[in-house]
Amino acid sequence: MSEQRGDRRLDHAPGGHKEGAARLSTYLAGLGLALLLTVASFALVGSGAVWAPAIPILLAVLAVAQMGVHLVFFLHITSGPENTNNTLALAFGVMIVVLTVGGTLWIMAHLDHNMMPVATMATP
Amino acid sequence: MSAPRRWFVVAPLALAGCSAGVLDPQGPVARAEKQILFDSLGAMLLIVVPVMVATVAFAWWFRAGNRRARYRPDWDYSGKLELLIWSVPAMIVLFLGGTGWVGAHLLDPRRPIPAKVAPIEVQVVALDWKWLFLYPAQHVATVNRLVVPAGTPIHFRLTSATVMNSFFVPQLGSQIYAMAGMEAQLRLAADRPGRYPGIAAHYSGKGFSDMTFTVDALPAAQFTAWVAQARAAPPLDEARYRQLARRGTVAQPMVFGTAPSRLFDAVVAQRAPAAERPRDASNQGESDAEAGR
Amino acid sequence: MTLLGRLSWDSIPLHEPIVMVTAGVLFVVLLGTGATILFKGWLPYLWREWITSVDHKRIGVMYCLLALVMLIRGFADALMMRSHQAMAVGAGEGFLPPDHYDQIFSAHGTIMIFFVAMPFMIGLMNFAVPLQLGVRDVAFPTLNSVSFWLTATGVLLINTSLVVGEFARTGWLVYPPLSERAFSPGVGVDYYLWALQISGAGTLLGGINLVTTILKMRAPGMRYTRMPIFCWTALASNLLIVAAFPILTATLIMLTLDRYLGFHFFTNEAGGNQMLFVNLIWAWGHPEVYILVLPAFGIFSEIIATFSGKPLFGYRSMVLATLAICVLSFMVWLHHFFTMGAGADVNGVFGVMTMIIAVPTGVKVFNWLFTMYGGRLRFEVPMLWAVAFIPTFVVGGMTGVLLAVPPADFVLHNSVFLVAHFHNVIIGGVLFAAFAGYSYWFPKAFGFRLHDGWGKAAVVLWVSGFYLAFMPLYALGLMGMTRRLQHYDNPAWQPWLVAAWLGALLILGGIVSLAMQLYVSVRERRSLADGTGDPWDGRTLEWATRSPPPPWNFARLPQVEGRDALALMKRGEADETPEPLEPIEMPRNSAYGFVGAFFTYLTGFALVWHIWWLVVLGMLAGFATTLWIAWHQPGEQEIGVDELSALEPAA
Amino acid sequence: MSGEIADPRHEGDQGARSDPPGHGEGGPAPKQVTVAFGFWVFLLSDIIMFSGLFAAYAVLAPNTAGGPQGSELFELRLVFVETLCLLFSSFTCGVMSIMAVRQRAGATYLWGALTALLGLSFLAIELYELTHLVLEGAAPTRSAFLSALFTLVGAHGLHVAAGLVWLTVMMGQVATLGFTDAVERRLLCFGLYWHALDIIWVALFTVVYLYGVMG
Ligand code: HEO
Ligand code: HEM
Ligand SMILES: [Cu+2]
Repeated sequence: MSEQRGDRRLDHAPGGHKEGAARLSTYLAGLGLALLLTVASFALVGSGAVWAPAIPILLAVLAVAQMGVHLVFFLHITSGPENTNNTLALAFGVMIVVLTVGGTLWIMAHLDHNMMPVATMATP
Repeated sequence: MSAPRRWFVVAPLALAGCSAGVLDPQGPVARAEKQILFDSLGAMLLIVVPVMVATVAFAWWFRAGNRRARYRPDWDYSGKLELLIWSVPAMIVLFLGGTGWVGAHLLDPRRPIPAKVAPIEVQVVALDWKWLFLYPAQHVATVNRLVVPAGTPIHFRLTSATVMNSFFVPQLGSQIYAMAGMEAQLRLAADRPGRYPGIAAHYSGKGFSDMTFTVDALPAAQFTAWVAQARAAPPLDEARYRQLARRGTVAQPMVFGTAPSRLFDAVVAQRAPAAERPRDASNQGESDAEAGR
Repeated sequence: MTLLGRLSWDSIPLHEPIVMVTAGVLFVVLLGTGATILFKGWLPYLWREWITSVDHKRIGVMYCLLALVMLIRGFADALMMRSHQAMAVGAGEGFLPPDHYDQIFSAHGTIMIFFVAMPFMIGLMNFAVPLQLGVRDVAFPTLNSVSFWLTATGVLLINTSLVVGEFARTGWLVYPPLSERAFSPGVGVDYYLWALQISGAGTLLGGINLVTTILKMRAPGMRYTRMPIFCWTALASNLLIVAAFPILTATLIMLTLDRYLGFHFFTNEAGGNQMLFVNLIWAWGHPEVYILVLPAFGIFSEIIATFSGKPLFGYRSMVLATLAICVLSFMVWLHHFFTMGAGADVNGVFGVMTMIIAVPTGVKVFNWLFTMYGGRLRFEVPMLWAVAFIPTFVVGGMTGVLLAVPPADFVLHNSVFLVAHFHNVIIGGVLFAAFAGYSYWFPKAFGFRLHDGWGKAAVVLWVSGFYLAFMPLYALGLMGMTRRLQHYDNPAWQPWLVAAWLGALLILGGIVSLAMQLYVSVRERRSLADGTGDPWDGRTLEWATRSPPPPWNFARLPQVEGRDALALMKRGEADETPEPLEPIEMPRNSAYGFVGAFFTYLTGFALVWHIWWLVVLGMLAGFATTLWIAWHQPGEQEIGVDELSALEPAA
Repeated sequence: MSGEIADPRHEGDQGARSDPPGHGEGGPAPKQVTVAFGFWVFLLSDIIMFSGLFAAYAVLAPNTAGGPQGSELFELRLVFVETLCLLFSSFTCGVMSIMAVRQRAGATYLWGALTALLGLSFLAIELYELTHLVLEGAAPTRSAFLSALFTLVGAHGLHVAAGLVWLTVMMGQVATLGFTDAVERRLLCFGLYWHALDIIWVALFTVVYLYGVMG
């Protein structure tokens, strides 16, 4: 039966609790940070605190930060060796998301631009 | 409806073999594209042919029965060879990539063709299953027959009043999609007078195979004469347009003496009169409104 | 009639003789098979050993069988198209009206990609990967069965469309707005959508399963750098499945919403954007072709190394090339719509990215060549497929790169040159690999080899038939012939199309040879039997166990000491102090996959025909089955040491 | 992180091999790890599915076809409450997981119920918002923008609803089967799922609502 099992010190399930990560304090810290970031995001919109054109950028930064908080504090994704596979899988997923969303936006922006009726554009 | 038996049948089959295609370019765009095609092919053959020869040679020489071949059961790495097999394809790709990049820019469908004469503008509307050509300066319109002056760049503006399609005259070069609510641009030119087949290159449903047209490139003087003659034809009014927009093919090319000047823009803006479409026939799977041909 | 939604007697195409004859034959065959099974009392055996099996080997075999059957269906379509086009010139109308012809090429493309190439590759991966990894099964055996039966459900649904209703007439990638309700009001596109969603879900789950298996379930000592190259390509392929199929799911959901609820994602009206569909479908579609070809590369790598009697040349660059292709395949999808007008910069970037894929692919080709170099080549049937593959695939790859040069694509796009390109890579690459893998692993799966003569006949006929059927299309493409033409007027094309038709007939011979090979081999299984478990002098772990392998594959998990683990053991370089046997746990059979798929089929069918009460019922039943399983999962069964040593002669 | 809570059920199966296990070196990983990892991969694929919907939304958002725009429709106050519901439910779900690992059934039910309640509130608000839109004439059939909006928000909402069903089933499983290995694994997966939904929501409220109101 033993070959069905390995050493959990070296291989870690995502979100797994076995290593004492399951401490209330972790979740509390995560909750606090996430709350902070959420409130900041909502407060930012419509406030004059930041130069308006930079708000979307700041919002994106806050969102990414909050996703990171969730990953680390709720899903217990770390950079430790026991987490390599989980982190690599995540990196792969993020790469695909970035490529498809980024690629789509880039392509569609050009298509839309080029297909705009000539009447509204100054083309020779 | 019987399909139009186009000029092919009548015209002498002199060009048969490799006729009327990409291999027989009749304009600057098509010529450049054919050249690029063969350059690329040549560059790749430089490596592809040796690969094929090597496959056969290795397979033959190292067959188990050949006692003269040296068996090297442990040879599975060579740094020099590794370098070679990464770098040689990379160099070819560098050449092809460069060509592709430059070509994509110089032969961009939107890019004006340098010429001494001013381009003429033709507006193209893809319908089910026919092509409507509008000449905004000449005010005439045609269906399934595109008449242009030879040696003059043509500036196409293309859209569709129905599904997606692709406008393509193989001997003149680049095709481009025609899509509803959008306006594509394409610039081509015919070097000399002649008759070139044009096709719908993107499948669009039942009548797609018959959605062909001819391009007549005429000497400039004859083109003017043709326009004058075409003016005498009946106008493209709303009723006729509605009829054209209906699904179905047309047997013969058509000419219209006048056309509404903003028709193309109306089609792009999706404000043109539309033909009725088949509605969801609730009790059967098959429900095209009419017979295709 | 509302009780049956859109379904009525008119839905059955009684007026179409070709369809009805086909359906009749199909029905008789099915009935005959069913009757034989019942009459001979095979049903309990089938139920126990196959239908409810969660054994990766059995499931792999069923995938391959499914693919072979659907290959016949897909090829029948192809032959009809080839015969039709050979005569549909000028006044000759051929024998298929546009309505029917358009369904045929759509069905052919869909079936060949989703229900032939995919299940074949998945089946071979399912069969061989756990064996090569030296483990007992995949990570989630029950889920594996679910995956298979979902795929089978898709197959059943798409074949239902043959007799009840119609199939899509929109091409295999259902571009809107043609596929929107306004232009395709029938049920054809709906069959397409649900068949693909259901089988796609199966594929995705299978992909997750194999990724997990390869990353988490390897024999002791099987480091990444020791994994057989087929496992690497399987990993890359399944990563692509996991990454690409969700995009397909999302895209099809959007089209479904357009069609069913009047949304406006891709319609001509209300701001819909058809270009978005094209963009998204290719964001899945391009990776899809590498999902198919990567395992093919892996199969050839194993075969060429085995029959050359050498380790694979350049293992590390092979792995690197595989991973490079895996990542690059997500950066090139625009090359399928250069002519939509995204502009020079976008076209240029995606053109160059596409060509870059030729570099790692070329590296692979050279590595195969140098594996052969200095080898002692045995030309068994799998090796013949491999040797035919290299030059064929290289030609197809070359024309692919040609299409990746934007100005060249401007004149070749949508022509039959493109059709020739992808058949060249798919048949010459994927299908040849499928056949090669099939003849390579068949003795492992069943304990006897496939007949040699018929196998060689299949190679010769397929290869020559392929060249005759598809080389003319390159010429025709350059002559300006578009794809999907139901008829044409240029008489100069006809000779080429007749040649292509003859090629298709040769391929028919190849298919018949494959069928004969199977028949003859089963009949002569005694003389073809292989008692060693290692008929080819293999190098990887699947050959270390007997044939057919026991359900647990290995009585004790092999201890892996290096790459080509079995070759090392044969040399005596691995230390072979057998550890004592230990009891093992094996998953029990489960009917969940089959029963769940049955309800899924009902739901899918009901969705196609708008039979809403059945939709609800089917979904509830499926949910109830899942609940039942959640409480009654059979768990594992332990096989004790005594039993094991009794069953394992060699242990 | 050193092992603090050694799980009693798994004791004794370490060190059976002399090789250091992990990453396949020492043979197949334990079931809990494979299940959670497999589920993790599934979640990533689900996120990629959402990325397709997000991309579509981003492309179609300007295509209002003369209909209402986001800035005219969105009610940030409601969205903020929704967000809080989901965020707190993530927290309660985490606590539930802790209780489950400690095999404390009562506490598991309690925190599970809280999670469900918060999830339900989220759904209720969302449903209210969407019906409100439809009644205002901003139905998904009105424009491509609204189609994409309803699909994206709806897909997330459906995921939440499915999660609630799953959670209910899991409570039933704890009650009837107790904390078996299988139940524990499923609870672990549920936790992953629930947290992942929250991550998607972060992207969603930012891209759809916050960007939306800014016009
Ligand atoms: C298994 C399937 C498969 C595979 C492996 C490929 C491989 C490739 N494909 Fe193809 N394709 C496939 C299946 C399809 N392709 C298509 C369409 C298609 C198009 C769009 C054309 C158009 O619509 O106008 C392009 C540009 C390519 C390019 C390529 C390239 C560059 C490769 C490369 O991966 C090939 C790399 C291999 C090479 C190059 C040979 C070996 C290399 C050597 C020997 C090294 C030296 C060579 C060089 C430096 C050139 N493909 C379509 C059309 C779908 C449709 O529209 O319906 C399908 C189905
Ligand atoms: C076995 C021999 C085969 C023959 C003779 C054959 C023949 C054909 C023909 C005649 C067409 C239509 C071409 C056109 O549009 O004019 C076609 C299309 C297609 N084939 Fe094949 N084919 C074969 C095998 C395969 C295989 C194995 C696959 C994939 C795994 C495949 C995938 C496709 C696809 C995707 C299309 C495009 C369908 C469309 O236009 O929507 N084919 N094939
Ligand atoms: Cu591609």
